[in-house]
Amino acid sequence: MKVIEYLSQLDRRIVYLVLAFAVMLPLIIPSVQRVRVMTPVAKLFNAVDAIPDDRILMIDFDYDPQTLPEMEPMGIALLRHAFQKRIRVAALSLYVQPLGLAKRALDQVTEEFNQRATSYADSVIYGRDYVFLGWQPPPIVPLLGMGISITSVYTRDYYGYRTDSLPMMRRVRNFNDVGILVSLSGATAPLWWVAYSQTRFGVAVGAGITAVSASEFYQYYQTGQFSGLMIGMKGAAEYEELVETKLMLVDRRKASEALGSLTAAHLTMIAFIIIGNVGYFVRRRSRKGVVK
Amino acid sequence: MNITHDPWVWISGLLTICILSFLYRDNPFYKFAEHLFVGVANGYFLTFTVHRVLIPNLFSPLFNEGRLFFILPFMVGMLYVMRFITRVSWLVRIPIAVTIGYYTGAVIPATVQADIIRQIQGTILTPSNFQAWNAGSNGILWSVILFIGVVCTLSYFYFSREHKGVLGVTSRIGIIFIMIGFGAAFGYTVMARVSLLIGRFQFILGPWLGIIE
Amino acid sequence: MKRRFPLLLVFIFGIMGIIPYYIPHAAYQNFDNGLRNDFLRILSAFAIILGLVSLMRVHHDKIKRKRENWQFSYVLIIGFVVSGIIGLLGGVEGELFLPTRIAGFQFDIQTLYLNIIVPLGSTMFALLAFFMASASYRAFRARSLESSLLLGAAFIIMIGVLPLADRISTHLPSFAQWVMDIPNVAAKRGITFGIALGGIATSLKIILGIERSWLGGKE
Amino acid sequence: MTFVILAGIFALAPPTGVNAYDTPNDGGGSVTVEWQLSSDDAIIEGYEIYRSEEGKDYDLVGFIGRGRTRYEDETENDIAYTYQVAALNNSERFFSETSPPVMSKPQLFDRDATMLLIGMIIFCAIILYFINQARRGKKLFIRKITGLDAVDEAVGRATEMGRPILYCMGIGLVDYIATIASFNILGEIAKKTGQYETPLIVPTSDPVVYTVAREIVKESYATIGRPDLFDSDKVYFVTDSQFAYAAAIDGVMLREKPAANFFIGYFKAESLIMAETGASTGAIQIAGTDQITQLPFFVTACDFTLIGEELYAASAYISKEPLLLGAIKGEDLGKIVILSILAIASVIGLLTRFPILNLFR
Repeated sequence: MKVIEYLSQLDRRIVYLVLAFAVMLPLIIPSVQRVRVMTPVAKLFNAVDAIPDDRILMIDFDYDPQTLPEMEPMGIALLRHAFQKRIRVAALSLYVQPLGLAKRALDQVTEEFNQRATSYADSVIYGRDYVFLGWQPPPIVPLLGMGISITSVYTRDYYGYRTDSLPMMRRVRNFNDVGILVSLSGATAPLWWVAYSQTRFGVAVGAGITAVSASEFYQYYQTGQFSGLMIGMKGAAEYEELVETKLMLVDRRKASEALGSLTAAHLTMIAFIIIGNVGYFVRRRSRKGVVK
Repeated sequence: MNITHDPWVWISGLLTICILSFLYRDNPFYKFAEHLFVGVANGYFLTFTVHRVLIPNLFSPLFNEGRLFFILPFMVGMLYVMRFITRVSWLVRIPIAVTIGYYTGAVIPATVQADIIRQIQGTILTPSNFQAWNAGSNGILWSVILFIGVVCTLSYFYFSREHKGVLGVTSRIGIIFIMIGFGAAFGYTVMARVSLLIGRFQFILGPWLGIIE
Repeated sequence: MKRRFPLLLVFIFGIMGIIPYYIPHAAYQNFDNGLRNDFLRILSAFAIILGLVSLMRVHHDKIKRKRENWQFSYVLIIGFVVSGIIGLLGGVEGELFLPTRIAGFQFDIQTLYLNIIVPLGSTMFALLAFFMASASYRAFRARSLESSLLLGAAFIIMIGVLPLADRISTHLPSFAQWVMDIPNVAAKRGITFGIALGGIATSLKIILGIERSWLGGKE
Repeated sequence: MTFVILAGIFALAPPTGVNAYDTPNDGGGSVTVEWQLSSDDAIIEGYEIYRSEEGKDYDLVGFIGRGRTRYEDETENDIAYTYQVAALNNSERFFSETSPPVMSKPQLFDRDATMLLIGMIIFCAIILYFINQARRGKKLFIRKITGLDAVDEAVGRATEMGRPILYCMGIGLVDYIATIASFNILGEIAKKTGQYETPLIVPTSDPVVYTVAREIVKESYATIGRPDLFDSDKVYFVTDSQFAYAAAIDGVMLREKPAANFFIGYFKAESLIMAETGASTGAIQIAGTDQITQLPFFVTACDFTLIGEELYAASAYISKEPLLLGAIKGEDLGKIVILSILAIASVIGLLTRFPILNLFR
């Protein structure tokens, strides 16, 4: 009984240290984690893969530093998928804070491809293979405006170029030229693309979301409003798995590397809940004992 | 253990420690880091608002291309400044009314379509919905459970009658579905919060201290 | 006049927000697009600028009145002014006239973003993992049928999501997926209907001038 | 056209059944061209679309990959066009017959949006009907929310133990619906605690919310004839920073040791920090918010939780404010309409061949 008594009275800072170690150890001693791909991620991958060559992939980078570790691997995996399959990409954000991270992901993946590229044709050129449209407030302006004319919403792109001067944008007018729009967001942005843009213009929408809001998105996935769903770091690891196995593209997989820590941390959390509850019920029964 | 020499990575590392110090207790380092965050984040916000919104969409059409129409949005926008002049501070209600009006109008059809009509479509008991699960004959059972769950959850949030009799039963079933839904949210939230911590340790152990590559 | 005109405006623009869903005619669609791009966008930019100004006034006022933690308001204002100058005069890519690189030390707005905003923002939320751990340990109790159901479903998801789940039993991940696809969707859909109807009620009250709290102020 | 005949030896089959029509439900300026795949679709590169304007010769207007059977061509309104589609295989073209002439026109009403219009009218009418009923003072019944009994019990317990009550409204602003609902409940609790002189601590995270909360507590004490009870350092503004506010609330819980904690209003990730410390002090905890992501933590850490709409219903029940009651009654009828649509559509969907789902596209 003494052990349970002690275990259920641990000081908060000891709990923090236990969690810190549970997360750090698997990072220092990495173990290969096999990733099983579930249907929501497979559907998103296939939807992006099936984009015809006269349409583009639009990526809404709407994650900010708060959800960076879950979402950046998704953005990078999506960009690798698009550039490997020569699918043209238009990147944008509904908010200003995600811009810096969108630029970081775009720079990293274009760098990866241009280092491997052997000719002008198979390298990734700004304006031809991808454009970075940047941010325009308020969100309803791009949500509804891009159904009529993308260049009327983003007169200038992130770098300040006139968008109607970019070669790629000459054949991309509005949502009819978008194969699928994948919204990577730590909040409710994907729901807006469904409620406003899909309702008005019928554009296909996919979502990459933080695991916090996962349970609220499944209802829109079940109705088919979302063509696919990536949820949290696990969803990112699944997409990384598909990019590696389906496209034979081997690169650093940050989300998959973290799965060891994720496992250790989850087991630690479950242990805390169980110990806490055992201590609670033991105390409650002993208090009842005293009363009797 | 090759610790980095890039000054910016050291600044990031020290700011990370300032925030983590909140775990011990609220302290001046945490307050410094938090106020710096709000300051620099708003500096970033101001930069893009001016360079990528106001200049290309208001100042250059109005002053470079001389399109005088843009005087109108410019004037209405300036009404926001009236907030600081008490005698005419009511004028700030005009731009607010335009913004709130259009947004509130656009929300209604979007909500009716995405949150009501399409959600009803996904719940209706009909063969094509049964096959949508592509789980063979199980699909019928899944659709029926889903249907019952939606009906009972809705009955739990029904306030015009006491939860007695049939309504009592359905709302009891409803709360069970709600609790499973919250459990799912709880489980995924644990994954999300832990992932953020893993991301921070990937930075500290990687680029900063060089323990992992 | 001070109340009737804004309420009339909110009604007119409310209707103008609804109509475009039903009238695809190119003339009206272009008008609607122009209204958003040339009007709402500029108003929103002004509102942002005014919001930043009033934030600075609040902290300036805090310094003058020496309220609690006033010293840190200096940090906020200096952080805003320095990063604002670097951004406005240095340009988004450091392309304008203000030099943003001195002897190899670069400090353009994107570098400030990556090395100040990113670490602070992500660590702020990484704290939550620690709070989640101590809350799991000290507060999350199976005190009733409801909370036991909740914790049970949470365990299924927390284990089902891990690669480890496959080794326990190949059915576990698909069972976790089932919990998300059926009972979770049923519960959240029931809740969404309520929230959607509530949202429509609130929007109608605003457009029709029944709900006037946004006007603010007495007269 | 001559070189097609020369290539007759290994000619490929052109696409068949070419048809062109004005793209429906659009702003005009677009014609949809459709065709059946050429039987040699697998080996051709794709299809070229040729257009002739009022009998002039054909020119190339578009190209699309193989396996595709539809192309939307950008056109001028009210001009007659005819189309031909050619199967393209390394610079050899095999033309289909010409399509009937077609003109693109804008439509005034989008027929695809008919169900959306009907749905919007139904639900708006229901809600407006009840808001009018409420404004005309008609008596509207709402059941007592079970959460409110837990509130009475918590106040009673705090009074017995002679310890204060902590009322935390979260980090919402004054126009958030959850914060407005919390004001009503604060007023009710202030009246109850006033009767037994139990101290009520209300730390807020927004200056405007602070001013409104102070007025409400002052007013509640006045209505029960005890204006002297109001103590200005029990209702105060702490800070508007999310985590610093949570840390300050923890400090109050550990120092003042309130017997009951209320977390009612708009909460984000900081809800966890406060609910945890409160649970560890052994106080009765009652929560209420419409932020779905925070509800799981409140349910497991608190003794009772008002879930989403229950918070709105509780505030309407207490305040009896007609507009709140009207909205809730309207939403209730809206739920009945949704339930009946689900039932009727399912009956049709199960018993008949009618494609019921197309009605809800």
